[in-house]
Amino acid sequence: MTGSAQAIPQATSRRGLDWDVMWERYGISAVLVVVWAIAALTLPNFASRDNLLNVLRQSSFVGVAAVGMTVAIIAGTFDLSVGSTLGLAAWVAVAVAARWGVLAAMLAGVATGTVVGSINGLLVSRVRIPAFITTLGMLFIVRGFHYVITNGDSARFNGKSFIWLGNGTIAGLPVPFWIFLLCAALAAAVLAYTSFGRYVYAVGSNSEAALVAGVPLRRITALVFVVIGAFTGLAGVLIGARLYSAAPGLEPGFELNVIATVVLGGTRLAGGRGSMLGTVAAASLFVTLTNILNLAHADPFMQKVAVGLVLLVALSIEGIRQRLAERLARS
Amino acid sequence: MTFGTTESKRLSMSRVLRSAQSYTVGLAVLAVGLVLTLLTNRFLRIDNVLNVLTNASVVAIVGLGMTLAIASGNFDLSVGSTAAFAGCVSMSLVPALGVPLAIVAGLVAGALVGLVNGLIMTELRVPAFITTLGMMSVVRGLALIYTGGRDIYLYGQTEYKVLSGGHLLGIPMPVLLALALAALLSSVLAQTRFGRHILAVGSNLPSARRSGVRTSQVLWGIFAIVGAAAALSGMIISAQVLTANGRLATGLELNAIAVVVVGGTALTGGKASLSGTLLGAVLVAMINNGLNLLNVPIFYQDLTVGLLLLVALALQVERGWNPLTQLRRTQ
Amino acid sequence: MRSARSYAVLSVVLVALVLLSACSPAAPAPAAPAAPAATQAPAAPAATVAPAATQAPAAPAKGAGAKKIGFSVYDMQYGFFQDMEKGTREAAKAAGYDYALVDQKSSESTMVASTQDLINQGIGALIISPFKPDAMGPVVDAAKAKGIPVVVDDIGGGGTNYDVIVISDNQKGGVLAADQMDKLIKGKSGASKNVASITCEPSAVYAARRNQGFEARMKELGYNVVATLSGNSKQEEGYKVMKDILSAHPDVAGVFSCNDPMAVGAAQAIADSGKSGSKDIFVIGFNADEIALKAIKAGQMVATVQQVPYQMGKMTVDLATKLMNGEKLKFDNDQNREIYVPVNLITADNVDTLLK
Amino acid sequence: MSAPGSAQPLLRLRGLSRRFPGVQALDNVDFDVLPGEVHALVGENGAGKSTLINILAGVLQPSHGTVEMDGHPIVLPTPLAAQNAGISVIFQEFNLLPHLSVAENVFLNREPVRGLRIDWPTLYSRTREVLALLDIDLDPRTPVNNLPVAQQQLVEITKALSFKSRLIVMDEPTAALSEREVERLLGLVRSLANSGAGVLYVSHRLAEVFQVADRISVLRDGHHILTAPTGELTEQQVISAMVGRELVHTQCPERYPGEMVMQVRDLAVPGAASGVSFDLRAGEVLGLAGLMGCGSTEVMQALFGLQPRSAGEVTLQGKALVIDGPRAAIHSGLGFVPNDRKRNGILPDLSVMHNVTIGILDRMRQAAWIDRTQERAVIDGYRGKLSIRYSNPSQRVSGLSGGNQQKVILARALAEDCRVLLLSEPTRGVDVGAKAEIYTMIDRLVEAGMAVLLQSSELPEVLRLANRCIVFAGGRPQGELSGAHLNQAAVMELATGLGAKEVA
Repeated sequence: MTGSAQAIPQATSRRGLDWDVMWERYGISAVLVVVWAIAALTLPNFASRDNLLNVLRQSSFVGVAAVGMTVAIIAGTFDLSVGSTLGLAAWVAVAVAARWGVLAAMLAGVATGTVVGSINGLLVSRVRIPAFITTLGMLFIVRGFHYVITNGDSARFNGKSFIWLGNGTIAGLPVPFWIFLLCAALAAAVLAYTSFGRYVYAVGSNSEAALVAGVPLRRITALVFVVIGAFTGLAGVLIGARLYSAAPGLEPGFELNVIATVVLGGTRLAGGRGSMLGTVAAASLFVTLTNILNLAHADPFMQKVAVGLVLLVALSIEGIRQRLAERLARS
Repeated sequence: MTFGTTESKRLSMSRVLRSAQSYTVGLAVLAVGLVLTLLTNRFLRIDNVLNVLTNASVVAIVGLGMTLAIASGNFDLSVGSTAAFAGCVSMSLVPALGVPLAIVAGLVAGALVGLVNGLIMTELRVPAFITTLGMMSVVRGLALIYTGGRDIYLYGQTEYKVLSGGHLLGIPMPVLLALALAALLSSVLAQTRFGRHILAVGSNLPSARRSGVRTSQVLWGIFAIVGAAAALSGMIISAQVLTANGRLATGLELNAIAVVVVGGTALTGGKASLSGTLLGAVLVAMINNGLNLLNVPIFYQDLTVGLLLLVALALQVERGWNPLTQLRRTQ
Repeated sequence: MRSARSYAVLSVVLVALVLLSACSPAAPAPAAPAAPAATQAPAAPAATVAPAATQAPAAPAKGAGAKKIGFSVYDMQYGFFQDMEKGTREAAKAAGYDYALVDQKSSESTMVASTQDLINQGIGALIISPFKPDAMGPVVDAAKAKGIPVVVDDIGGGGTNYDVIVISDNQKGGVLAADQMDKLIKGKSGASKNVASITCEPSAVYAARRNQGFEARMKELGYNVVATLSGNSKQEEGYKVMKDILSAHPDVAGVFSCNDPMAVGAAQAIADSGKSGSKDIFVIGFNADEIALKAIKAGQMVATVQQVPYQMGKMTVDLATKLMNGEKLKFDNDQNREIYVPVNLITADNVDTLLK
Repeated sequence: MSAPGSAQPLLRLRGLSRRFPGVQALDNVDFDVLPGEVHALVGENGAGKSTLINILAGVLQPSHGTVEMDGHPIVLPTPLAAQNAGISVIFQEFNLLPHLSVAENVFLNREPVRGLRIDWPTLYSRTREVLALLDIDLDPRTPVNNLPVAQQQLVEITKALSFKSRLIVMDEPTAALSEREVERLLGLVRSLANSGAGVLYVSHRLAEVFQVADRISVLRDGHHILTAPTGELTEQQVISAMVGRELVHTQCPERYPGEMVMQVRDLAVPGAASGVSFDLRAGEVLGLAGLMGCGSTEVMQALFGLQPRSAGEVTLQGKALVIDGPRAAIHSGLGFVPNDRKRNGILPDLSVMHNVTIGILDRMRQAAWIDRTQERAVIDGYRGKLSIRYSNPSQRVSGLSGGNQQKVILARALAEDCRVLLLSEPTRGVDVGAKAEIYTMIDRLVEAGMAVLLQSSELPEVLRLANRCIVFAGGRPQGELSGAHLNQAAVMELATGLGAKEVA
């Protein structure tokens, strides 16, 4: 898939490391800050508290799923089924919340995601179907299943504490955003300081070597899908709470947004490298973009173009930098 | 070890056309066909068979292009948007240029989008997945902007119908086009340097480059073809409904990839089974048609297509325990 | 040479950008010359629409400085909502309001987020045509919290705390279509009692009422609905589904489609199978989109159930004005604060009143 | 041996320099290659050889300096340009396209065409001609991925020859070849030179270099150290020029086998080897020798659980081993250094430290977390023991030289404090300096009582390290040699003599 990206001569990829690392880790965060600064100066309503809260809140839903996806992509794989999983988990959460309250709802939603994730994991690690196909298949299956059980009807519940989960604030920041930050921090710690995290990087960097080095490859592969399933489930709960409701077909194209977010955050699609900070920044950046375009009354159709261009430009920067480095080396 | 002449046929067109996989897909087609015939006497009627083949062709045409992309170790997620864009361009130009030129214009538009994909990948070194993901949204936006979000239609302009309504010996035009494209591409793959170099690139990009293969140009070529193919189906679709608009052909990309994979072209690159892609498209079209004939709600189509994907790939996975070889498949 | 190529790329990107700026809503879409008919908005309101609410001239907002009207639209990709937006915008401008638009892009979470963007801009009134009424809760609550009146334009209220909803009666529209189809089939000798019904995407539960209305009525009238299939609201899928219906039930006498794009697609499928959507198999759509009106004119389908998005847009602005001025509204259904927009049937006979 | 023609040089490098961000890979190098000459280029990894090769191949551009052919300066912006200039390069890492046929690989990008279509008959016949030149019998239509490694190497060489190039650059051409194939190759190189072409022969294997080269040039740290006729140099001189210091030792030190550690009985690896039995004692090195594809590699992998086993049992210190994967193997006390560092050795994106500790993380945990001080202690320990050179332990391992990477992998195996060390081609692609260091390291380990199973296709390596040796051919052990009987001649006899029968 990334075949075309490997146009990088060994030499440069070995040497210009510092720049790589800096850009990988802090590039997008820097961009985000700049964008915010400019927006605050040029757009009257941008800096308003309500608006910023809305941006942060909105970034949390893709964000929480993106935390899981970051782990998956670092491990050199990814999950296309998150969109369908999100919808199902949200629906389950809303339905459960209506009967057994918020905690049960959260557990149920996460459990739903975990189940889907486990199925993905087993299919990939045991039946050994390529992740791309497994999760593409599950995208269709879970969505179909969701329609079959609901007939397309949405579940609704607007109990106080439940909608607080999606719409409330703690210490001035939206609840979902707190949860998003919590997830990101947790995942970052796990990636950096646990053997699971270390194995994830190893598998993504060179799965064959990882296997030879004694990494429990199959288990890690399976676990990665469970992890992303769980985070997606949580994202589902939050979005269900945000909307007071959930229906099949929630969030069309969610999977691609999540992947785009992670990659924009500097995680390498080929695996082995990536940072959670970047994912957090990227999630906020995408939402900020739509928000700015809304505040600037941009043509809705143009928004599609803008979002695509941002992704392309951001991902081009590394390539352009390499070319410059090579040209410098030459002359 | 000895190298018998059994190898000798491996490189003729038959190697590209009759990969072992396409036999299994062929069997699946027969099996599903049999089942549907037993379930409804309407299935095997000639008009319905032609109807199925027509539906299959629309996806197959994109799928054939996608097969090249996947054989070269890449993907194109932008085909749906490209199809819409080309459909709009070509239809909007009919009054000005007349049908034949308008169709050419559509093809050119598609090829250009593909070319841009290729350029971004080789010049800015953005992975194909990201490039086409970004372009997916950019081109969709452009199509909507180009049409102002409205429908372009040509009632009474029946010439354009040729693309969808035309017949030759009772065979609908889309089917003819799909077959022609398949024949063309397989001889290109088997017989021309460009074709062999596509497989070379998919087989081992750095080696191909070091051996002096103009890998960039090859990629541009591939993606231009994919774009043109997408344009062709886009125009067929708009010919079917004599209408073009920016909403056309959403989700086409995943369906196209699905039929390629069901057809047995490996995601690892280096191999292509165009006949498999054709059969894969027929298989999927048969299932959807069958469910409609039986008046089954649409969301069961999702379920079956998903399951089909998983089963097809599970069958491809060769058994026997060997960690090192299993790796290359799953990762 | 390589560098030359990278410049080529950059220039391509630049061209794209230029094209964009050229295409900002103000400028006419480039398609205009090529497809003249396509870019006109259906003009002229149907004579039949005139609920009390619309009569009062829109009084400009009181107080200094023009207030802002915010409109959150379902999806600008559809002609129907483009017309609704046009009506809303023109009315708002006419009444001297500032006007802000956000697009929900057929996604409930985008609906909530971008409508929130709208509210945060400090609007005087919110007009929303919700993609998912059920998910409108947070929006309405947020507006209420700021004391902003909420006018829902069509689709549904989702049991939320809005001030008023202007809605065309989907159920009734379906029934209307059924009666018309019954009449046509009766008038045709040797026509079967089999009819088919094409639905929107399964998640569009409010639009589904159109098909429910149609199917229920047809059954009353003694017909059998032999196929109920979804075309996902898409033209091309309407075409495919119709092809399959024709294979399964060659004798089908009529088809009702949940929206006009699918109806037109179905009509084309019928035409491709050598039949006529106005003589052999009666195709009736919903919305009175321009493509459908043209199709009726061209004899490709028999009728469509007219909604008047442009008018509804105007109405919502007037209602918003009243609410901002604290006037009392007169509802057709007080309990659900509903104002009905009558739906009515457009056939070859009266299609010209809508086509200039 | 034909004396180098005194004609004007075929290739001349003038003040060739190449800078990468942060490193001077080549610094003002100049030497020349005469027509009809085999010119050996030696130097440790990182000396700049591969940079120089890449420049000649048109893959990299020099920062300064010129490349001259026949006295005319030329620029090589692309691999194609290099080919057209009459330079062809055989890279060390394979350059073949597995899914394409031998013929297509040989004539890749130069396929004869009739109109648009490839002219297959001509393609095949031309390929046959070149193959005949080297008397290699291969069906040009065979897909390369159906060929064993050695054969693939031959295809590489065939490809280079097919250019009828006037300068042929060979980077470690014998790395994957068996002794017999090496002999044939060297003969071939010689005949190439005799036919008037210039050969730039880059290799670590000094024996070969001295056997085939007319002149030798040495690079160190990007500098050109010396160029002299082979006759005027000794191996020691060359080595010291390469590493800048003296080295010694070429034969195996005395080993003192201790108690029985590992027993293997009737091990069989489907499609690779069968009937493998041996005992391994503490403090000894048992060599598994044989030509490429003799099955010894697979035996190693099977012992470590990387290959399915169809029969046989393995006991370690009396306990029967059930090895269903590397993890199990490690836990039961086996350490493994795989034969292909790039493919299944290093984890390029991980730091040096993480590469070493990856196998023992479960042992260094406090609750869920990795104990990083302990981790740091481990890496610091091995840095000293194995003299691994790196600037800091959190540096990416991909930045290290091949030799140091190999040491890192060795450290990984040792960190799992194994009882038995399985070494598969432990010094492939490693420069002489590091090679010597690794050998002494192994000696120390063995003295300390480690049991080592060594599989290598480099006979000198086996002779240097192993006190006993089982020779494989055609997937079967042909016999065991030790003491005075363990010598080049004896091994080759077993490996080839019987081997020939097996294959036929």
